[in-house]
Amino acid sequence: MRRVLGYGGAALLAGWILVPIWFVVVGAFSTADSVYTYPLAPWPDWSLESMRFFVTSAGVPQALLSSVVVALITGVLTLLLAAPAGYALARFVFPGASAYRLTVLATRAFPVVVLSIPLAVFFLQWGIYDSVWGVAFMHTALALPFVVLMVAGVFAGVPVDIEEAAQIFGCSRFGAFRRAVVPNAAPGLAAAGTFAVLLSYNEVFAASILTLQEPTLPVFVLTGLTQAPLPFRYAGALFLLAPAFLFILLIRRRLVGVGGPTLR
Amino acid sequence: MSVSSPRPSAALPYLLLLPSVAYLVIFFASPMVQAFGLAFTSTTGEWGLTSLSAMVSDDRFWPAVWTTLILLVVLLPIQLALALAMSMIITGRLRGRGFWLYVFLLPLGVSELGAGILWYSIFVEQGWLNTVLQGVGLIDRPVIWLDYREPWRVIGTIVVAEAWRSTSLLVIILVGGLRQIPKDYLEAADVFHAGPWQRMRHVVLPLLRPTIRTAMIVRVVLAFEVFATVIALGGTATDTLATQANRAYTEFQDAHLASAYGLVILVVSLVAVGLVLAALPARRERGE
Amino acid sequence: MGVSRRDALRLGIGTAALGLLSGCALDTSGAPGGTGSGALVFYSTQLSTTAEAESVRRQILTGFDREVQFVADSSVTKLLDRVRAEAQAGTSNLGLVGALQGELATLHAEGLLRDMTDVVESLDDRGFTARYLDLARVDGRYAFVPWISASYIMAARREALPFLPPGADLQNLTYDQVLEWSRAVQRATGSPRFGLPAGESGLLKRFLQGYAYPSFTGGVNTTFAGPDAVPMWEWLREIWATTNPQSVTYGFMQEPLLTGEVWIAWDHAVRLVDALQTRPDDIVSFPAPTGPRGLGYLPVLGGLAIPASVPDPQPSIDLIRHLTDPARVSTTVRTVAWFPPQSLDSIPGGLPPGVGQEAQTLQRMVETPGALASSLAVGLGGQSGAYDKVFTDTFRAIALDGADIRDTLANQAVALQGVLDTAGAACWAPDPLGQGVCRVG
Amino acid sequence: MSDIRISGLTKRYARGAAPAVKDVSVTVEDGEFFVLLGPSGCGKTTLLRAIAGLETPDTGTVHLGDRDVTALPPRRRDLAMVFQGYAVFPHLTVAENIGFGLRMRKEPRADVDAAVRYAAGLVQLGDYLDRYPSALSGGQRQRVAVARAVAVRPSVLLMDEPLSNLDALLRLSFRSELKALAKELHTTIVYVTHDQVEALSLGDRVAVMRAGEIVQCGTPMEVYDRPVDRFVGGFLGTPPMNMLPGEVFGGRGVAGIRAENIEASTTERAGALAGRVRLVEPLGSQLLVTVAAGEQDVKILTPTDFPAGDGADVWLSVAPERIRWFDADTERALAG
Repeated sequence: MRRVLGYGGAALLAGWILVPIWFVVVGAFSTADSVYTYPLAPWPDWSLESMRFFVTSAGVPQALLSSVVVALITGVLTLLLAAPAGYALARFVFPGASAYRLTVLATRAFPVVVLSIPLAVFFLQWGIYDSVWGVAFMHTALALPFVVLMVAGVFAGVPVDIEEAAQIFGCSRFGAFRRAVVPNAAPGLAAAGTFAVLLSYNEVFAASILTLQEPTLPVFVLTGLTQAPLPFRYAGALFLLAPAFLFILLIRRRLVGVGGPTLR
Repeated sequence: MSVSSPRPSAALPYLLLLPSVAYLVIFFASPMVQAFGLAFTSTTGEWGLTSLSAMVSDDRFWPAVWTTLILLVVLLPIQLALALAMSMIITGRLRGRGFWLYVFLLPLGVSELGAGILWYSIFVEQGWLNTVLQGVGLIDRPVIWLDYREPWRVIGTIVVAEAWRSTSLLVIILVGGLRQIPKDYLEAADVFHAGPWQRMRHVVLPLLRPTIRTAMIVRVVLAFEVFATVIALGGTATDTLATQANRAYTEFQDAHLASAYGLVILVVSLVAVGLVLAALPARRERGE
Repeated sequence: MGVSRRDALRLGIGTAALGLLSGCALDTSGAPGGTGSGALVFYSTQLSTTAEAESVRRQILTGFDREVQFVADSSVTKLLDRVRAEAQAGTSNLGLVGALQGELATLHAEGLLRDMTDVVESLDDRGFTARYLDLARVDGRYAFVPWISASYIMAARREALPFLPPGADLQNLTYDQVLEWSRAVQRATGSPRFGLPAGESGLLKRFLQGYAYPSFTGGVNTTFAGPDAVPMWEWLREIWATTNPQSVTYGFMQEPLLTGEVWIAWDHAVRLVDALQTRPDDIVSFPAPTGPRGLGYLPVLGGLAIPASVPDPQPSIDLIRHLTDPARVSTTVRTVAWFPPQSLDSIPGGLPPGVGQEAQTLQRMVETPGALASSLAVGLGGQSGAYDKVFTDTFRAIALDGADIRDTLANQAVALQGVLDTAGAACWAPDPLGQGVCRVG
Repeated sequence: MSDIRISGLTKRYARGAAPAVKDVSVTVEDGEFFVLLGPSGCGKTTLLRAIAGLETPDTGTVHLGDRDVTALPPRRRDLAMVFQGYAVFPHLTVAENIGFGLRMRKEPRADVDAAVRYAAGLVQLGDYLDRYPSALSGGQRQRVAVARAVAVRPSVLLMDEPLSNLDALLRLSFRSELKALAKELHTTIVYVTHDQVEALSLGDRVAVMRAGEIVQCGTPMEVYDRPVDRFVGGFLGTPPMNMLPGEVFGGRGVAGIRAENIEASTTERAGALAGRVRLVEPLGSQLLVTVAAGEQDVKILTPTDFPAGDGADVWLSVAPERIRWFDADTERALAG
């Protein structure tokens, strides 16, 4: 009985997530005529017209490349910055640790949009406006607060013993970190980095303020979409969702395997 | 938090925090200070409260404040409940956990803008929701869900869309927390006569408290920024602080006004975070 | 980009309104990169939706002998910032700018555009309409070359036609007939089926500024709160009662027309064309209605300009020649449904059905007796957003919130005067042109 | 109070894996202190958890008294359990922890309070009722866990290695306390341990498990003195039973002899096994001496004044009735 209830509940929740996505699929593979005809058909009529437009669109390869590069820079940079901070939070008890956790999170309370404007000016000044670097720097700032907390969780899960053992057997403190802690934390760190990558891939607003000729894929597709005809909107949405969903499929276990960000 | 290995120099943790702090100072704090400067200057560049008072005297300001708060107050418990249910499924005993996990995390791959477009096509008059409802015979003609004259209905649609889009992040956080609860505690509850609900209420939730606190703070902090779904579903008739900030830039091209809204958003979210912290104080009886 | 720190800061404060973003205004469909490729960069605030930009790249630009990078971003502020920044830095990444008349006028006023007189003169074989040439000329010099034009019209589903008031001529309706018609449709269907683009990216403000006000009052600013404005707002309030409330979410009216959520709508021709093209048999276009003071309408002109900082303008001029060439003009009409700034007669026959219908409607509207062309607001500079806000705020108060018309107009008139004062803007058509700051009436 | 009847219980954790518990049938008498003893991985904890209802058996049934509880969730089985890691709730005070089960059963507040005071008194925690577990030592948390189990007056009390996380001294004192407590409660207790000393000292009966099966079940003295096979003999006792080739003692098979049953002499005796002392380990009250006899090492226990040091020649003799004979091939004990 409880099992039935459990599966029923899970199926209900899953349906709630999946059904809207199914609507996108239907819309993306339907002719313009069907998406404008009410009531809407629950099955696609497998028209490839709208999808073909995006797959063959001239700007897509370049925008995809930009997205990938931005996401990779973001992932790596975020980890490099978050690892020491997360390690400090996980291993030391020191005054200000909780304040740091909170403050870092609170930075996200300031609207990205309002923030991007002065930032665009800085970037112009530094010559990284409209480049993958500018966008990646902004995305790193957006991802950092979460990733620091996630990484702290990862390091907290690595026993202190192994680090101490490494130090006893001749490693320096950093050597112990590198040889004993990092290998054990690697899957968790990878997950945290992946989280940053995902966040970067999905971020449109800052990316669109900071780019002109070098848009990321979602900026390229989504921003043009809000004013595009309905069939294009479905197709564009699916076109963007597909890589993200594939990515999540590959990393789903890692994402929840990290103990999650915690505040104490 | 484990206490550390051989006596570190007291400065070491601070040195380790330094890179991230420096980065956030450059990419968050300094543009933020700039934005504050804009908020306290007028369009003609004089210092003062002109922009702030223009914001407050705008007809849309107070409705925007209220809608923002209502959205938060309605969304937060719903999302927590959903995220908890999803997390319990993922960490529970059902088969196919990998599948459930995947499905519940899917919305992570959907941007705010995309979610707005998607849910608009569902709630619009000749959209999916009405198709389905009419198909099963619950309504006999399309209902206009996005009718600004029914503010609660519109808020309801925004809540649904936001809950759909942004619960995954909470799931990640809560699953992490649930996995840290030793199985022994759950079994002890089982043995000592606790039913599923009692176990949830007396054991799981109290033990999950620090995690729930984190999840709430994360959600509160991000909630004030949401505008794409609000604009998609509420159009020009439903205002939140974030849509107003955004509109100030895009439509009115007034950076000062937008920054003033940014300032208000920051203050309101910090107050809300403070309330969460006060409502769920961290207790430290959990040393093992 | 070697902008000095002080300059950049000034830029930051002055233009921090680097617009764009927003769920809807955010239609930055930029172009693929490759800045270092030496390609000629053609930046446009128009033709920015994914499909339009694709058409430009694949069809309109083909046959030009240089590589062109088409960058489309509807954000005006981004354009202004970019051109200003390049002028200050002395760089010239942008070779050609395509934008609306008002946007280019702002750049021209700052001295950021090359004098295009020689180019326009060399293009006299193109047969630009005198009216558009006038709009392109500032202080006796040409700021840009006319490129694309459009206006706002109405469209309806055929199933609405039987409910037209007796004796009404679809091609020559009055505002009262439109109201009566919309009411009849609502009575018959039980649903409000009129539609206005009152959403975030909708152009309702242009309806108020270029259609309703001139048609009812014969002016805009000078008659803003005058006695003729009251019946106009009463009309709006009444039509709003028969309007689909989802209108507050509509950006482009073509979609609700196609789905049938809306049966009668007003919008920019380009934002209706998809409906006419997809279902040419089900949807008809017709001119905007006539009011007590005539048929107010707002022509839209897009132009091509070259930033003053471009050292060798020849490739840009070649591109302008390419874009205004009759073959390209024809392609433009066909693929993106913007009309040329030439007489509509010059469009070769055999237009796609929807575009052809719009062409006829536009022509009919312009030729209607009592047609009253407004010009886009000029001289507002950075205040154009604030100017539009007065109109949308007034609409919102009166139509959505049911506020008292006279009180609202009195309040908003103060705000409007404030905007005009800040900008120091003189009156523009259809208000009587004059010296000094325009006075709100 | 009730007895526990387990019949034909099998539990596999993964399809195709060796069963953790294999077709076990055993009856625990009402009021009995029953110990499940075995090395780690032998299935004893799984069996205990199946009794608790924390594991669902693949086949077989569990009866508590007259009730078939096989399909019931733990909370409906009227039992209590002490967990190896204590599982004392960190967010509840000592009193709240002890009263947890009663509150979950929604018993009247006064009854809960009374039961908490009684149970806390039994384990000397009366002064700590308002503390949180983080303020307690490991031994005190252990007492909380026991008190929590006692407080619900279970008909069956299960204990999963409750002493294994305590240090040696505490373990010893707590062991005696547990025994006294069990006497006072008269509850049926099933106690899992891998420590044979605990098993022998606490149990009314001991069941020795290996590879998912109960190898031998009997009173402590039975299993100690008459192990049914080499495994049991080798597992119980410190040191384990010596296993010597039977020929040495004029028999066939394997001769199992407890160290304390071997008499050692420094002078040659007829019929005694000659050997040489390899190692002497003083245990305080006795010496544990390892003697190399031919190919074999033999462990013997001697009084502390045993005169032989390393390398000395010794002669070992055993009373024949003290020898437990095992079949060399099947390793089962031979009749006798």
